[in-house]
Amino acid sequence: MQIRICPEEFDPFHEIQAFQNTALDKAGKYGATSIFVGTMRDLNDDKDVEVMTLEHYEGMTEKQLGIFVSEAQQQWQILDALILHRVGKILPDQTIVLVVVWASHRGDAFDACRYIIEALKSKAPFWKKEKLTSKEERWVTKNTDGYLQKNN
Amino acid sequence: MQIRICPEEFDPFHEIQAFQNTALDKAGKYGATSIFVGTMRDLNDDKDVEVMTLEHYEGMTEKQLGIFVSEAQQQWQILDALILHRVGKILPDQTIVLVVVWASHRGDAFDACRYIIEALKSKAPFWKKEKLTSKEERWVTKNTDGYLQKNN
Amino acid sequence: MVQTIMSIKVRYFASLKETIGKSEDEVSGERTLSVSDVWRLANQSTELPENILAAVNMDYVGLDTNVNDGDEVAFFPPVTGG
Amino acid sequence: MVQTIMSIKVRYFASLKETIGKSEDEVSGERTLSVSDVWRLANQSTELPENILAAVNMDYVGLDTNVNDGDEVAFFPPVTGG
Repeated sequence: MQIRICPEEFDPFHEIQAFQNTALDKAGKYGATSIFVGTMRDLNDDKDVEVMTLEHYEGMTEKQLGIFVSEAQQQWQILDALILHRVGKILPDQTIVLVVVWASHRGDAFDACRYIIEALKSKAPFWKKEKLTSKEERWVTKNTDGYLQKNN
Repeated sequence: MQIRICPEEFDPFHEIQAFQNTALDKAGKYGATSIFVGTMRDLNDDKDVEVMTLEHYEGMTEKQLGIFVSEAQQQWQILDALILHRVGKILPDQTIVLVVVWASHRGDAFDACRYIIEALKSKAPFWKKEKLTSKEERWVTKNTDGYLQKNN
Repeated sequence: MVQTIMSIKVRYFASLKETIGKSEDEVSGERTLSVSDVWRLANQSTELPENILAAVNMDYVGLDTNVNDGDEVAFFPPVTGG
Repeated sequence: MVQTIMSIKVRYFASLKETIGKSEDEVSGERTLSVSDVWRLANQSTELPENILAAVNMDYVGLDTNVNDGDEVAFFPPVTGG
Protein backbone atom coordinates (compact mmCIF):
# COMPACT_ATOMS: atom_id res chain seq x y z
CA MET A 1 0.00 0.00 0.00
CA GLN A 2 1.28 3.44 -0.84
CA ILE A 3 -0.11 6.86 0.09
CA ARG A 4 1.80 9.85 -1.16
CA ILE A 5 1.29 13.61 -1.16
CA CYS A 6 2.98 15.10 -4.23
CA PRO A 7 4.14 18.72 -4.37
CA GLU A 8 5.22 18.19 -7.99
CA GLU A 9 3.29 17.18 -11.10
CA PHE A 10 3.05 13.42 -11.58
CA ASP A 11 2.04 11.09 -14.40
CA PRO A 12 -0.61 8.73 -13.01
CA PHE A 13 0.06 5.98 -15.54
CA HIS A 14 3.78 6.03 -15.00
CA GLU A 15 3.12 5.79 -11.25
CA ILE A 16 0.78 2.82 -11.63
CA GLN A 17 3.31 0.99 -13.78
CA ALA A 18 6.12 1.73 -11.36
CA PHE A 19 4.06 0.49 -8.42
CA GLN A 20 2.99 -2.67 -10.26
CA ASN A 21 6.57 -3.38 -11.27
CA THR A 22 8.08 -2.92 -7.83
CA ALA A 23 5.88 -2.63 -4.76
CA LEU A 24 3.01 -4.84 -5.92
CA ASP A 25 4.10 -8.42 -5.39
CA LYS A 26 0.92 -9.96 -6.71
CA ALA A 27 1.42 -10.74 -10.40
CA GLY A 28 -1.05 -13.41 -11.46
CA LYS A 29 -3.15 -12.81 -8.34
CA TYR A 30 -5.13 -9.70 -9.23
CA GLY A 31 -7.80 -10.00 -11.88
CA ALA A 32 -9.26 -6.54 -11.46
CA THR A 33 -7.78 -3.07 -11.17
CA SER A 34 -10.07 -0.11 -10.67
CA ILE A 35 -8.47 3.27 -11.20
CA PHE A 36 -9.74 6.79 -10.70
CA VAL A 37 -7.84 9.79 -12.01
CA GLY A 38 -9.00 13.28 -11.06
CA THR A 39 -7.74 15.96 -13.42
CA MET A 40 -7.88 19.73 -13.12
CA ARG A 41 -10.46 21.25 -15.45
CA ASP A 42 -10.11 24.73 -16.92
CA LEU A 43 -13.70 25.51 -15.90
CA ASN A 44 -15.48 25.39 -12.53
CA ASP A 45 -18.90 26.81 -11.66
CA ASP A 46 -18.95 28.39 -15.12
CA LYS A 47 -15.74 30.38 -14.57
CA ASP A 48 -12.46 29.93 -16.43
CA VAL A 49 -9.77 28.80 -14.02
CA GLU A 50 -6.13 29.70 -14.65
CA VAL A 51 -4.39 28.01 -11.75
CA MET A 52 -5.35 26.30 -8.52
CA THR A 53 -3.53 26.06 -5.20
CA LEU A 54 -4.10 23.01 -3.06
CA GLU A 55 -3.48 23.35 0.65
CA HIS A 56 -3.56 20.39 3.01
CA TYR A 57 -3.12 19.49 6.67
CA GLU A 58 0.12 17.53 6.57
CA GLY A 59 -0.01 14.47 8.77
CA MET A 60 -3.79 14.42 9.06
CA THR A 61 -4.07 13.89 5.32
CA GLU A 62 -1.91 10.78 5.39
CA LYS A 63 -3.62 9.52 8.56
CA GLN A 64 -7.10 9.92 7.09
CA LEU A 65 -6.19 8.34 3.75
CA GLY A 66 -4.79 5.37 5.66
CA ILE A 67 -8.08 5.09 7.56
CA PHE A 68 -10.07 5.09 4.29
CA VAL A 69 -7.96 2.23 2.92
CA SER A 70 -8.42 0.26 6.17
CA GLU A 71 -12.16 0.81 6.01
CA ALA A 72 -12.17 -0.39 2.40
CA GLN A 73 -10.14 -3.46 3.38
CA GLN A 74 -12.72 -4.29 6.03
CA GLN A 75 -15.58 -4.09 3.54
CA TRP A 76 -14.08 -5.61 0.40
CA GLN A 77 -11.53 -8.22 -0.55
CA ILE A 78 -8.74 -6.08 -1.91
CA LEU A 79 -5.10 -6.95 -2.55
CA ASP A 80 -3.47 -3.53 -2.60
CA ALA A 81 -4.10 0.18 -3.00
CA LEU A 82 -2.25 3.26 -4.22
CA ILE A 83 -3.27 6.86 -3.52
CA LEU A 84 -1.42 9.91 -4.81
CA HIS A 85 -2.64 13.47 -4.32
CA ARG A 86 -1.16 16.73 -5.54
CA VAL A 87 -0.67 19.80 -3.36
CA GLY A 88 0.64 23.24 -4.28
CA LYS A 89 0.11 25.04 -7.57
CA ILE A 90 -1.79 23.02 -10.16
CA LEU A 91 -2.52 23.92 -13.78
CA PRO A 92 -5.45 22.77 -15.93
CA ASP A 93 -5.02 19.26 -17.36
CA GLN A 94 -2.67 18.23 -14.54
CA THR A 95 -3.56 15.26 -12.37
CA ILE A 96 -4.93 16.12 -8.91
CA VAL A 97 -5.59 12.66 -7.54
CA LEU A 98 -4.99 9.01 -8.36
CA VAL A 99 -6.70 6.13 -6.59
CA VAL A 100 -5.92 2.54 -7.61
CA VAL A 101 -7.32 -0.63 -6.08
CA TRP A 102 -6.19 -4.13 -7.03
CA ALA A 103 -8.45 -7.10 -6.23
CA SER A 104 -9.14 -10.61 -7.42
CA HIS A 105 -12.58 -9.64 -8.67
CA ARG A 106 -14.05 -6.52 -10.21
CA GLY A 107 -16.90 -5.92 -7.76
CA ASP A 108 -14.44 -5.49 -4.91
CA ALA A 109 -12.03 -3.37 -6.96
CA PHE A 110 -14.72 -0.98 -8.21
CA ASP A 111 -16.55 -0.60 -4.91
CA ALA A 112 -13.40 -0.08 -2.86
CA CYS A 113 -11.98 2.46 -5.34
CA ARG A 114 -15.25 4.35 -5.31
CA TYR A 115 -15.40 4.22 -1.54
CA ILE A 116 -11.88 5.63 -1.18
CA ILE A 117 -12.39 8.53 -3.60
CA GLU A 118 -15.74 9.44 -1.99
CA ALA A 119 -14.16 9.34 1.49
CA LEU A 120 -11.22 11.40 0.23
CA LYS A 121 -13.54 13.99 -1.31
CA SER A 122 -15.62 14.33 1.83
CA LYS A 123 -13.04 13.87 4.60
CA ALA A 124 -9.40 14.26 3.53
CA PRO A 125 -8.15 17.70 4.66
CA PHE A 126 -7.38 19.34 1.31
CA TRP A 127 -8.59 22.77 0.25
CA LYS A 128 -8.63 24.29 -3.21
CA LYS A 129 -8.20 27.94 -4.01
CA GLU A 130 -8.79 28.92 -7.61
CA LYS A 131 -7.34 31.84 -9.51
CA LEU A 132 -9.65 32.70 -12.37
CA THR A 133 -8.51 34.04 -15.74
CA SER A 134 -10.16 37.30 -14.56
CA LYS A 135 -7.43 37.25 -11.82
CA GLU A 136 -10.10 36.94 -9.11
CA GLU A 137 -9.19 34.40 -6.41
CA ARG A 138 -11.73 32.23 -4.63
CA TRP A 139 -11.78 29.28 -2.26
CA VAL A 140 -13.75 26.30 -3.50
CA THR A 141 -16.31 25.91 -0.74
CA LYS A 142 -17.90 22.57 -1.43
CA ASN A 143 -17.26 19.31 -3.21
CA THR A 144 -19.95 17.87 -5.42
CA ASP A 145 -21.56 14.64 -4.36
CA GLY A 146 -20.27 11.97 -6.68
CA TYR A 147 -23.24 9.74 -6.09
CA LEU A 148 -25.84 12.38 -6.88
CA GLN A 149 -24.05 13.97 -9.80
CA LYS A 150 -27.14 14.07 -11.96
CA ASN A 151 -29.18 15.95 -9.38
CA ASN A 152 -26.66 18.74 -8.90
CA MET B 1 -14.13 6.77 -29.05
CA GLN B 2 -12.02 3.73 -29.78
CA ILE B 3 -12.95 0.04 -29.64
CA ARG B 4 -10.21 -2.41 -30.52
CA ILE B 5 -9.80 -6.17 -30.47
CA CYS B 6 -6.15 -7.03 -29.86
CA PRO B 7 -4.61 -10.34 -30.97
CA GLU B 8 -1.32 -9.29 -29.34
CA GLU B 9 -0.41 -8.38 -25.76
CA PHE B 10 -0.93 -4.70 -24.94
CA ASP B 11 0.10 -2.37 -22.12
CA PRO B 12 -3.08 -0.71 -20.84
CA PHE B 13 -1.29 2.34 -19.43
CA HIS B 14 0.66 2.95 -22.58
CA GLU B 15 -2.60 2.73 -24.53
CA ILE B 16 -4.38 5.22 -22.27
CA GLN B 17 -1.52 7.69 -22.57
CA ALA B 18 -1.40 7.29 -26.35
CA PHE B 19 -5.15 7.84 -26.61
CA GLN B 20 -5.08 10.89 -24.35
CA ASN B 21 -2.19 12.39 -26.30
CA THR B 22 -3.72 11.92 -29.73
CA ALA B 23 -7.37 10.96 -30.13
CA LEU B 24 -8.72 12.66 -27.01
CA ASP B 25 -9.09 16.33 -27.86
CA LYS B 26 -10.44 17.31 -24.46
CA ALA B 27 -7.52 18.49 -22.34
CA GLY B 28 -8.81 20.71 -19.55
CA LYS B 29 -12.39 19.45 -20.07
CA TYR B 30 -12.34 16.12 -18.28
CA GLY B 31 -12.10 16.11 -14.52
CA ALA B 32 -12.68 12.40 -14.01
CA THR B 33 -11.29 9.28 -15.64
CA SER B 34 -12.55 5.90 -14.50
CA ILE B 35 -10.48 2.94 -15.64
CA PHE B 36 -10.96 -0.78 -15.34
CA VAL B 37 -8.19 -3.23 -16.17
CA GLY B 38 -8.98 -6.94 -16.24
CA THR B 39 -5.90 -9.11 -15.86
CA MET B 40 -5.47 -12.84 -16.27
CA ARG B 41 -5.07 -14.64 -12.97
CA ASP B 42 -3.08 -17.82 -12.55
CA LEU B 43 -5.96 -19.36 -10.60
CA ASN B 44 -9.63 -19.87 -11.47
CA ASP B 45 -12.18 -21.99 -9.60
CA ASP B 46 -9.31 -23.24 -7.43
CA LYS B 47 -7.30 -24.62 -10.36
CA ASP B 48 -3.91 -23.37 -11.56
CA VAL B 49 -4.23 -21.98 -15.05
CA GLU B 50 -1.28 -22.12 -17.45
CA VAL B 51 -2.68 -20.38 -20.52
CA MET B 52 -6.05 -19.19 -21.76
CA THR B 53 -7.42 -18.91 -25.28
CA LEU B 54 -9.99 -16.24 -25.99
CA GLU B 55 -12.30 -16.80 -28.94
CA HIS B 56 -14.69 -14.14 -30.17
CA TYR B 57 -17.33 -13.48 -32.82
CA GLU B 58 -15.60 -10.95 -35.01
CA GLY B 59 -17.91 -8.17 -36.06
CA MET B 60 -20.55 -8.90 -33.42
CA THR B 61 -18.01 -8.08 -30.72
CA GLU B 62 -17.30 -4.63 -32.10
CA LYS B 63 -20.99 -4.01 -32.80
CA GLN B 64 -22.02 -4.95 -29.26
CA LEU B 65 -19.26 -2.92 -27.61
CA GLY B 66 -20.37 0.09 -29.67
CA ILE B 67 -23.93 -0.44 -28.42
CA PHE B 68 -22.74 -0.53 -24.79
CA VAL B 69 -20.93 2.79 -25.21
CA SER B 70 -24.03 4.34 -26.83
CA GLU B 71 -26.17 3.09 -23.97
CA ALA B 72 -23.70 4.59 -21.49
CA GLN B 73 -23.76 7.89 -23.38
CA GLN B 74 -27.53 7.98 -23.10
CA GLN B 75 -27.44 7.46 -19.35
CA TRP B 76 -24.43 9.51 -18.27
CA GLN B 77 -22.60 12.65 -19.34
CA ILE B 78 -19.41 11.20 -20.72
CA LEU B 79 -16.80 12.81 -22.94
CA ASP B 80 -15.06 9.81 -24.44
CA ALA B 81 -14.44 6.07 -24.03
CA LEU B 82 -11.77 3.54 -24.90
CA ILE B 83 -12.23 -0.24 -24.91
CA LEU B 84 -9.50 -2.75 -25.72
CA HIS B 85 -9.96 -6.52 -25.43
CA ARG B 86 -7.48 -9.30 -26.06
CA VAL B 87 -8.20 -12.41 -28.09
CA GLY B 88 -6.01 -15.44 -28.78
CA LYS B 89 -3.53 -17.00 -26.37
CA ILE B 90 -3.19 -15.15 -23.07
CA LEU B 91 -0.78 -15.84 -20.23
CA PRO B 92 -1.22 -15.10 -16.51
CA ASP B 93 -0.57 -11.45 -15.61
CA GLN B 94 -1.39 -10.25 -19.13
CA THR B 95 -4.17 -7.72 -19.63
CA ILE B 96 -7.45 -9.12 -20.94
CA VAL B 97 -9.58 -6.01 -21.05
CA LEU B 98 -9.27 -2.25 -20.63
CA VAL B 99 -12.25 0.08 -20.25
CA VAL B 100 -11.69 3.83 -19.85
CA VAL B 101 -14.33 6.53 -19.52
CA TRP B 102 -13.59 10.26 -19.44
CA ALA B 103 -16.19 12.64 -18.01
CA SER B 104 -16.42 16.06 -16.41
CA HIS B 105 -17.48 14.54 -13.09
CA ARG B 106 -16.64 11.35 -11.24
CA GLY B 107 -20.16 10.01 -10.78
CA ASP B 108 -20.66 9.80 -14.52
CA ALA B 109 -17.18 8.38 -15.18
CA PHE B 110 -17.51 5.63 -12.55
CA ASP B 111 -21.05 4.60 -13.37
CA ALA B 112 -20.49 4.54 -17.14
CA CYS B 113 -17.24 2.54 -16.79
CA ARG B 114 -18.96 0.06 -14.54
CA TYR B 115 -21.92 -0.17 -16.88
CA ILE B 116 -19.68 -0.91 -19.86
CA ILE B 117 -17.63 -3.63 -18.16
CA GLU B 118 -20.78 -5.30 -16.79
CA ALA B 119 -22.40 -5.21 -20.24
CA LEU B 120 -19.19 -6.55 -21.80
CA LYS B 121 -19.01 -9.40 -19.27
CA SER B 122 -22.62 -10.42 -19.79
CA LYS B 123 -23.16 -9.72 -23.50
CA ALA B 124 -19.98 -9.31 -25.57
CA PRO B 125 -19.36 -12.53 -27.55
CA PHE B 126 -16.06 -13.67 -26.08
CA TRP B 127 -15.35 -17.18 -24.78
CA LYS B 128 -12.48 -18.33 -22.61
CA LYS B 129 -10.89 -21.75 -22.73
CA GLU B 130 -8.40 -22.48 -19.99
CA LYS B 131 -5.48 -24.88 -20.11
CA LEU B 132 -4.64 -25.91 -16.56
CA THR B 133 -1.14 -26.71 -15.33
CA SER B 134 -2.45 -30.30 -15.15
CA LYS B 135 -2.79 -29.97 -18.97
CA GLU B 136 -6.55 -30.43 -18.73
CA GLU B 137 -8.47 -28.01 -20.96
CA ARG B 138 -11.84 -26.55 -20.05
CA TRP B 139 -14.22 -23.90 -21.30
CA VAL B 140 -15.10 -21.27 -18.76
CA THR B 141 -18.87 -21.63 -18.60
CA LYS B 142 -20.00 -18.60 -16.66
CA ASN B 143 -18.89 -15.13 -15.71
CA THR B 144 -19.26 -14.02 -12.12
CA ASP B 145 -21.71 -11.25 -11.39
CA GLY B 146 -19.67 -8.18 -10.55
CA TYR B 147 -22.46 -6.66 -8.53
CA LEU B 148 -23.01 -9.68 -6.32
CA GLN B 149 -19.38 -10.64 -5.87
CA LYS B 150 -19.70 -11.07 -2.13
CA ASN B 151 -22.60 -13.51 -2.45
CA ASN B 152 -20.85 -15.89 -4.84
CA MET C 1 -48.13 -17.73 -55.48
CA VAL C 2 -44.41 -17.11 -55.82
CA GLN C 3 -42.26 -18.56 -53.03
CA THR C 4 -38.93 -16.94 -52.30
CA ILE C 5 -36.07 -19.25 -51.46
CA MET C 6 -34.16 -17.94 -48.49
CA SER C 7 -30.52 -18.61 -47.89
CA ILE C 8 -29.28 -18.31 -44.33
CA LYS C 9 -25.72 -18.50 -43.08
CA VAL C 10 -25.37 -20.22 -39.71
CA ARG C 11 -22.39 -19.90 -37.37
CA TYR C 12 -21.40 -21.71 -34.18
CA PHE C 13 -18.89 -20.67 -31.55
CA ALA C 14 -16.81 -21.91 -28.64
CA SER C 15 -17.90 -25.09 -26.82
CA LEU C 16 -20.99 -25.45 -29.06
CA LYS C 17 -18.75 -25.48 -32.13
CA GLU C 18 -16.69 -28.28 -30.58
CA THR C 19 -19.75 -30.25 -29.44
CA ILE C 20 -21.44 -30.29 -32.82
CA GLY C 21 -18.14 -30.46 -34.70
CA LYS C 22 -18.68 -27.62 -37.16
CA SER C 23 -18.38 -23.85 -37.23
CA GLU C 24 -20.68 -22.96 -40.12
CA ASP C 25 -23.73 -24.10 -42.05
CA GLU C 26 -25.76 -22.78 -44.92
CA VAL C 27 -29.49 -23.51 -44.83
CA SER C 28 -32.27 -22.58 -47.21
CA GLY C 29 -36.02 -22.68 -46.94
CA GLU C 30 -39.10 -21.69 -48.92
CA ARG C 31 -41.24 -20.45 -46.05
CA THR C 32 -40.95 -18.13 -43.10
CA LEU C 33 -38.22 -19.44 -40.81
CA SER C 34 -37.63 -18.70 -37.17
CA VAL C 35 -34.24 -18.98 -35.50
CA SER C 36 -35.38 -22.34 -34.03
CA ASP C 37 -36.32 -23.52 -37.52
CA VAL C 38 -32.85 -22.60 -38.73
CA TRP C 39 -31.31 -24.72 -35.97
CA ARG C 40 -33.54 -27.69 -36.85
CA LEU C 41 -32.79 -27.42 -40.58
CA ALA C 42 -29.07 -27.33 -39.86
CA ASN C 43 -28.88 -29.89 -37.10
CA GLN C 44 -31.78 -32.30 -37.71
CA SER C 45 -32.34 -34.46 -34.67
CA THR C 46 -29.73 -32.73 -32.49
CA GLU C 47 -31.69 -30.68 -29.96
CA LEU C 48 -30.58 -27.09 -29.40
CA PRO C 49 -28.68 -27.36 -26.09
CA GLU C 50 -30.04 -25.45 -23.12
CA ASN C 51 -28.61 -21.98 -22.38
CA ILE C 52 -27.48 -21.47 -25.96
CA LEU C 53 -27.81 -17.86 -27.11
CA ALA C 54 -28.75 -16.74 -30.60
CA ALA C 55 -27.97 -13.69 -32.69
CA VAL C 56 -29.23 -12.55 -36.07
CA ASN C 57 -26.93 -10.21 -37.96
CA MET C 58 -24.87 -9.78 -34.77
CA ASP C 59 -27.75 -8.68 -32.55
CA TYR C 60 -29.18 -10.86 -29.81
CA VAL C 61 -32.59 -12.33 -30.61
CA GLY C 62 -35.08 -14.76 -29.14
CA LEU C 63 -35.43 -18.20 -30.72
CA ASP C 64 -38.85 -17.39 -32.18
CA THR C 65 -37.54 -14.42 -34.16
CA ASN C 66 -38.06 -14.76 -37.90
CA VAL C 67 -35.09 -14.52 -40.22
CA ASN C 68 -34.79 -13.00 -43.68
CA ASP C 69 -32.95 -14.04 -46.81
CA GLY C 70 -29.24 -13.36 -46.44
CA ASP C 71 -29.29 -13.18 -42.65
CA GLU C 72 -26.43 -14.53 -40.56
CA VAL C 73 -27.71 -16.58 -37.64
CA ALA C 74 -25.30 -17.46 -34.82
CA PHE C 75 -25.57 -19.89 -31.92
CA PHE C 76 -23.22 -19.82 -28.96
CA PRO C 77 -22.89 -20.59 -25.25
CA PRO C 78 -23.03 -17.93 -22.49
CA VAL C 79 -20.23 -15.42 -23.00
CA THR C 80 -17.19 -15.30 -20.74
CA GLY C 81 -15.15 -12.29 -21.83
CA GLY C 82 -13.63 -9.50 -19.79
CA MET D 1 -6.11 19.67 45.06
CA VAL D 2 -3.42 19.75 42.40
CA GLN D 3 -4.51 21.30 39.12
CA THR D 4 -2.68 20.29 35.96
CA ILE D 5 -1.97 23.03 33.48
CA MET D 6 -2.76 21.89 30.00
CA SER D 7 -1.04 23.19 26.93
CA ILE D 8 -2.89 22.85 23.62
CA LYS D 9 -1.63 23.61 20.15
CA VAL D 10 -4.27 25.10 17.84
CA ARG D 11 -4.11 25.14 14.05
CA TYR D 12 -6.23 26.83 11.38
CA PHE D 13 -6.41 26.08 7.68
CA ALA D 14 -7.51 27.47 4.34
CA SER D 15 -10.19 30.20 4.27
CA LEU D 16 -10.51 30.14 8.06
CA LYS D 17 -6.80 30.86 8.41
CA GLU D 18 -7.20 33.87 6.09
CA THR D 19 -10.36 35.11 7.82
CA ILE D 20 -8.89 35.11 11.31
CA GLY D 21 -5.43 36.09 10.08
CA LYS D 22 -3.38 33.39 11.83
CA SER D 23 -2.41 29.79 11.29
CA GLU D 24 -1.52 28.70 14.83
CA ASP D 25 -2.19 29.39 18.49
CA GLU D 26 -1.07 27.96 21.78
CA VAL D 27 -3.62 27.93 24.59
CA SER D 28 -3.41 26.70 28.14
CA GLY D 29 -5.98 26.01 30.80
CA GLU D 30 -6.28 24.61 34.29
CA ARG D 31 -9.54 22.73 33.93
CA THR D 32 -11.14 20.29 31.57
CA LEU D 33 -11.39 21.91 28.16
CA SER D 34 -13.63 21.00 25.25
CA VAL D 35 -12.79 21.79 21.64
CA SER D 36 -15.25 24.72 21.86
CA ASP D 37 -13.44 26.00 24.95
CA VAL D 38 -10.18 25.86 23.05
CA TRP D 39 -11.67 28.00 20.28
CA ARG D 40 -12.97 30.56 22.82
CA LEU D 41 -9.66 30.74 24.65
CA ALA D 42 -7.82 31.33 21.40
CA ASN D 43 -10.28 33.62 19.67
CA GLN D 44 -12.12 35.46 22.47
CA SER D 45 -15.17 37.24 21.09
CA THR D 46 -14.84 35.86 17.56
CA GLU D 47 -17.57 33.25 17.19
CA LEU D 48 -16.63 29.91 15.67
CA PRO D 49 -17.97 30.26 12.11
CA GLU D 50 -20.69 27.87 11.00
CA ASN D 51 -19.69 24.71 9.13
CA ILE D 52 -16.19 24.70 10.55
CA LEU D 53 -14.84 21.22 11.22
CA ALA D 54 -12.60 20.24 14.11
CA ALA D 55 -9.94 17.60 14.61
CA VAL D 56 -7.97 16.51 17.67
CA ASN D 57 -4.66 14.85 16.93
CA MET D 58 -5.67 14.56 13.28
CA ASP D 59 -8.95 12.74 13.90
CA TYR D 60 -12.34 14.36 13.37
CA VAL D 61 -14.18 15.18 16.59
CA GLY D 62 -17.31 16.95 17.74
CA LEU D 63 -16.99 20.39 19.35
CA ASP D 64 -17.89 19.05 22.80
CA THR D 65 -15.00 16.58 22.83
CA ASN D 66 -12.59 17.10 25.70
CA VAL D 67 -8.93 17.64 24.97
CA ASN D 68 -5.84 16.50 26.85
CA ASP D 69 -2.54 18.13 27.60
CA GLY D 70 -0.34 18.22 24.52
CA ASP D 71 -3.17 17.68 22.07
CA GLU D 72 -3.21 19.37 18.69
CA VAL D 73 -6.61 20.89 17.91
CA ALA D 74 -7.37 21.98 14.35
CA PHE D 75 -10.20 24.05 12.87
CA PHE D 76 -10.92 24.19 9.16
CA PRO D 77 -13.67 24.68 6.55
CA PRO D 78 -15.30 21.83 4.61
CA VAL D 79 -12.68 19.97 2.60
CA THR D 80 -12.44 20.23 -1.17
CA GLY D 81 -9.74 17.80 -2.29
CA GLY D 82 -9.75 15.17 -5.00
